[in-house]
Amino acid sequence: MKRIRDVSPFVLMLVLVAVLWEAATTYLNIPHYIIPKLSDVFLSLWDNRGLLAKHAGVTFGESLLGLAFSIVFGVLAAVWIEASGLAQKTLYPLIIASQSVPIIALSPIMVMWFGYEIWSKVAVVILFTFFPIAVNTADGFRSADAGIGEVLRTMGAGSRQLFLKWKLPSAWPGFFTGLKLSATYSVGGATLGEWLGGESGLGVYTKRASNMLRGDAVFSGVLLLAAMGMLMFAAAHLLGRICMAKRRERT
Amino acid sequence: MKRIRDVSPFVLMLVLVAVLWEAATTYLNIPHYIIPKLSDVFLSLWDNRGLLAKHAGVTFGESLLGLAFSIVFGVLAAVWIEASGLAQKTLYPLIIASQSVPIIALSPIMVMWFGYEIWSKVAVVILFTFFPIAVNTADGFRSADAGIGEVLRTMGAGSRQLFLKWKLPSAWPGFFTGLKLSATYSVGGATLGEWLGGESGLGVYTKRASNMLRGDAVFSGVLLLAAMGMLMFAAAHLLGRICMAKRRERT
Amino acid sequence: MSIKETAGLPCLSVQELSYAFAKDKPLFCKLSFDLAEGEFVSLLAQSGMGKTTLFRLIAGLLKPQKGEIYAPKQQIGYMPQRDCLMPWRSVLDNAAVGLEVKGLSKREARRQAFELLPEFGLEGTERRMPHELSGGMRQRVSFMRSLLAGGRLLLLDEPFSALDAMTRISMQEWLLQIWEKHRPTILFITHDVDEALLLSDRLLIASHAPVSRLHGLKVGQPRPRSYETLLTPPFIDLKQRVLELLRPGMPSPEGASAHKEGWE
Amino acid sequence: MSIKETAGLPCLSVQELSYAFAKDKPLFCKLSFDLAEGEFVSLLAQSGMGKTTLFRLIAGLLKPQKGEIYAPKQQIGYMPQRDCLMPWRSVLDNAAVGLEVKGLSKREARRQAFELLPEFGLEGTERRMPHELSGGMRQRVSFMRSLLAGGRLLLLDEPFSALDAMTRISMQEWLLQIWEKHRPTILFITHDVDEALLLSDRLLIASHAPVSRLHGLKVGQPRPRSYETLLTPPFIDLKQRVLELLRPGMPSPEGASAHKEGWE
Amino acid sequence: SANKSAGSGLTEVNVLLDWYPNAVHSFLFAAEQEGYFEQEGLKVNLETPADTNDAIKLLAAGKADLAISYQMQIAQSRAEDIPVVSVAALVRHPLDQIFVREDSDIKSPKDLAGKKIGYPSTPLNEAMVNTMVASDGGDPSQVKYTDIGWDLIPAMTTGKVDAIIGGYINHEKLLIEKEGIPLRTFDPADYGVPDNYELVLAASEDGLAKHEDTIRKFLKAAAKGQAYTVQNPDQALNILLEHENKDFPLDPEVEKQSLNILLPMMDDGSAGFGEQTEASWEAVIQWLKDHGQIKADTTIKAQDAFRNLGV
Ligand SMILES: Nc1ncnc2c1ncn2[C@@H]1O[C@H](COP(=O)(O)OP(=O)(O)OP(=O)(O)O)[C@@H](O)[C@H]1O
Ligand SMILES: Nc1ncnc2c1ncn2[C@@H]1O[C@H](COP(=O)(O)OP(=O)(O)OP(=O)(O)O)[C@@H](O)[C@H]1O
Ligand SMILES: [Mg+2]
Ligand SMILES: [Mg+2]
Repeated sequence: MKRIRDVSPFVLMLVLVAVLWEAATTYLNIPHYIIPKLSDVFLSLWDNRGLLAKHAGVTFGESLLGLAFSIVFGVLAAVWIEASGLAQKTLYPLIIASQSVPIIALSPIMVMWFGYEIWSKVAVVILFTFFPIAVNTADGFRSADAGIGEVLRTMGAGSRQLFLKWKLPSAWPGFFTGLKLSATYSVGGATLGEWLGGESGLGVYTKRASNMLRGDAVFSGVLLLAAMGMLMFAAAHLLGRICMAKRRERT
Repeated sequence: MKRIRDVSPFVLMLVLVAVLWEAATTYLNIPHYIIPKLSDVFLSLWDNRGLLAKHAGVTFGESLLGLAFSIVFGVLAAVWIEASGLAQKTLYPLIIASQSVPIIALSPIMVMWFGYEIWSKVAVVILFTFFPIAVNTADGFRSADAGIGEVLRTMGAGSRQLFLKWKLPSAWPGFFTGLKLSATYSVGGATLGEWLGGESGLGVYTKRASNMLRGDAVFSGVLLLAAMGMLMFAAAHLLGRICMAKRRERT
Repeated sequence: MSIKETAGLPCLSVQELSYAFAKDKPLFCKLSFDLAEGEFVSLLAQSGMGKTTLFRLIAGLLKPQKGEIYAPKQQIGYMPQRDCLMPWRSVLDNAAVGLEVKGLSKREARRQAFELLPEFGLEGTERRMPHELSGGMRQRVSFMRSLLAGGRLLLLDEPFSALDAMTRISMQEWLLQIWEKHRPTILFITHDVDEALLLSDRLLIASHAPVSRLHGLKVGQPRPRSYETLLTPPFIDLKQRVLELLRPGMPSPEGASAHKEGWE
Repeated sequence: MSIKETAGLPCLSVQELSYAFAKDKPLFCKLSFDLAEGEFVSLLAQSGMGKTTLFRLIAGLLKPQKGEIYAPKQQIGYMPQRDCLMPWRSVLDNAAVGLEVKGLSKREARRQAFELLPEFGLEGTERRMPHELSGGMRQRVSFMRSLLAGGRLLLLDEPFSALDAMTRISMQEWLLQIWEKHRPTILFITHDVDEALLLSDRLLIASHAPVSRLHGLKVGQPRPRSYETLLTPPFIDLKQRVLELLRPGMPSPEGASAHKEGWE
Repeated sequence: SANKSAGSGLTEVNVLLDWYPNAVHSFLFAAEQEGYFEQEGLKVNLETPADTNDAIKLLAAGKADLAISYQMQIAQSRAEDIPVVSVAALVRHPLDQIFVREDSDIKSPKDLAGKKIGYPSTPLNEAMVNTMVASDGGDPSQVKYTDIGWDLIPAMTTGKVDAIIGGYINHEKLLIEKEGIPLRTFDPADYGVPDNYELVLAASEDGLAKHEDTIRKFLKAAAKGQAYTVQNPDQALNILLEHENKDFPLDPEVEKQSLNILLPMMDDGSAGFGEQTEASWEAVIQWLKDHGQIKADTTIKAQDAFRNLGV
């Protein structure tokens, strides 16, 4: 029962959006090539369900793989930044720079280094997703309760122990906030990666559909991508909930 | 003196990267249109300084304007999500969905709604940047010390007072973490916005340079964008420092 | 509820209260007691028996699972056990927050709080942030905050536990001044029996968990009282009875000190 | 430094210590004192005079601005004033953290801590998280953690301030047992003069800020002592002298209680 | 959209370009500079959208008056119920050709069997290559397609693929050859793909109905611009270069070569400025249908897809 009540506003909202969409495209004279009718999108979705499932699987795989790497790299970067003032002054600015550099402008480099296989897409996903994890985790480290660190230090804890028993657990909430962002971005990263060159995935599907001027097919891909983004976010959110179920920072 | 010592590792790192770059492109036979020689990039930077300054100004303006809107929208979204369980279950998923939808696939809609003027770029920047602010601020609200809220409630604080005196200040650190992310992303957002259609800005500059196979010009734009991203991040970081100078969450 | 509230007396009434944290043993089981308007009552019980929880129930921060609590709503000055200072506010702004909530301008709230700082031994600290304070100073800021928030009912949860003898005496003095002037009803948690005897009209003592009744003990001695008068026979007698009640299942009648004589 | 440390006696030596928080008035000015190996010493001073700061200096958490501190490094059991429990660890894991730091396996550390829980009145709470504890329970977990962390020097900052009389007595008992068995040097902050007299070999009292000297008071009374013996003349005498020293600039010799008799 | 702009008394015309301004647009800049547009009472605004797919949609939705597009794209759009009409053929022959290195062993399209060809993931390019290989006697199923996104040139020059399609002989080819890599090119029109108008100027059906007059005026001025460009290629190019210097300096050498290639393809002497033939449209539509590039069941007619406004 509680489950149902939890989910029903969301379902209602979806229905509402769907109805509005259908009504707007039917009655408001919005051309189908700008926004297709939702019913057409669903038709296209259904007609191509097998194909879409395949492409969605590819994109999902790239997102997950990239995100997994990002978790490792993001946390490592945060640790490094936290551990070394030098890294903070040298590595951090480079990381930041990497985030405002337009990937599309550098796509030849990506292709040169990673080829047209899955790795170039994973690389884009990593570039898209490790930054929020790194920044949130680093800020999490910095927000650690100094008093706890002091107690551990008097017990003779070395920097490794301090890190493992104090900084790391303190950064969990920050990490999970970052993970939620990154999980969402991973889908967009995979899509962009596929645009830079690829044979399959929803990015390729939407791009080809767009070149064929098939609005319904474009939007069916877009809907799946949106759903995938929500799914990734929800998974990250839930994981955070589970991992921090017992903890409450303060009374 | 302290200032100098603070900045010198960063400068050293820049010099190191520059030397490596120049050496790699000189000795490793990398085609100039994939990675140009740094010296050529600087030459191009210098030769087109007037033009680049103009374009950089445009991109910077779009970034700032979009970011300003994002701060407002992001915080409002977080407030709404925090205040209303309904919003959390209806608005939040939509926001998340908006982040995994590929903007490029929807570019006609952006142009339809916002035209080719600055507003379409600002819209892309907003889409890029309000999410980290919203998520981090919302998580900041949720991490507020319950004990403080209880004290205020016994004093007769209504939900407005509770929000202003408890939730809002508690969310500052989260907000500033989000702002750092968003500030960095704003530059990328403006660049992408310019790609969707526009006459000026570093996005246009780099894309045209790329179309003309002018690696040096592409990278001069990329360097400026990277610098702009670092600048935005640094500004957000500093602002956070200043605003939270006196506060320390725990001993 | 409104009937009782307007009736004036008692100020606080707890009726058949039961409460348990999920899955834990119950803390209260059909507990009933009243506080008269303007009464100064101390609550004594062993650590972990539920004093703080009772306060949170009375303040409306927790909902009773059974029974009812009649208390003057939104007129409660609550001082939590943990100081709960706002780390983003200076000493002055922390102390003044209750006045702000009441609707005073920030400026006026600060002014009123500023004038009181010396009385709490906090002069010159108005611009400090909480993390720059000593434990006792934090407690005094919190105490000051709850007094300024005012209210007809004051719930004070171990307000002086971190204070040295001297400072504690002047804080007690302060509290009594306020009490005599405005006659709020005060429910006071302390582990210091002397303190309870010195300040209260009546003591409420919980002996057994879950708490189903509170033993009342009237302190019939005249005010003003001092630590010296505590050495007089009526107080010594009272103290022994308190300590006996606090030590459940112990038949020894000689009070706490007698029991633990032989430890090494 | 090494010379002093290997000399065995004294265990802790503070030499010409000066310290001030940036921009504030100094807290210590050329303060010197020693603790002998195995001594139990209580430190008394008014709230805000720098006791906690002194502890943090001794524990190496702050650096002296002038002077030197000789202390057994990394062999300090420090119990902070604020409990500083780790919100992500259960009671058991919080208590056991010191053993883990010492290198014991998590399993073994937990086992040892688990066995001790009943002694601290914490049986059955091993899986609770800190936010599910009462104030006094938190303090006991923190106390337990510092005892388990062990060390030749124990620095205890108001370890029993949140405990009721009964629980406090059993904790004191525990502390003395540990002390008699392992003879660590103990520096103990309390605001309770009785407690200090009951437990210590010697009292160190700070009267004036900035603290440039600590008045030493030997408690020459035989052990075991009890709260009853505190009512005997030598203790009453000692207590009066302590209270006098704590009240700087007050010429009145009658002790604390006399001074504040007339307050209303 | 085409309406009187306040004050000047001129009619505004918004034109979406196919790409950033380059040599192919010289006639527009010349017409602007020489005042031909103004003489017709027009004020022309040029915009560069993200890609021509956007341009078509915005045009149809009335967000622009004219857009430069491709003949095949117009046909596809009509098949997808996007009501756009071509009003002028700008470049009358394919620019989008297959490139291979001159030193490669691919001498004609049939040799592509077993080779890697890079393409920007447009199904249309795939169909073209298949047609070309087949008509040359090769086996299209042996061709390996690699999606190379937007990076045609690096893919070619770094040897990731053996051939590319999607590049223009007046742009990408020139740039690659400038890097010292001579290319061999295969023109689709020579290998079974109908000769088609690479670039056309399109209007929406609605816009054409309402503002036919304005569009005719525009074409008149554009024709004059084109005539000017043919007569004074160097001046026309200079106008473009000078104009573009404000935003992004073009490479004069490349643009000059480009214009040299383009001029004969824009005006091959067979027809007047922009004039289109129904035969060309028939052929293109039929080929698209045959190769699954437009739905077989659509009933689009060649005569609806274009209009000659008789300039
Ligand atoms: N949020 C909570 N969740 C679960 N159990 C709790 C929670 N808060 C308190 N408890 C439990 O309820 C009991 C009573 O706690 P409470 O804080 O009311 O005790 P107390 O009488 O104030 O003790 P103390 O004198 O130590 O402050 C304790 O056993 C405690 O573990
Ligand atoms: N981090 C800090 N920054 C600035 N001032 C500080 C800081 N910590 C403590 N102080 C100041 O130093 C003085 C001594 O503080 P300390 O905590 O040592 O006192 P204390 O003797 O332990 O008091 P209490 O009995 O109240 O715990 C106080 O005036 C306090 O305001
Ligand atoms: Mg309590
Ligand atoms: Mg202290």
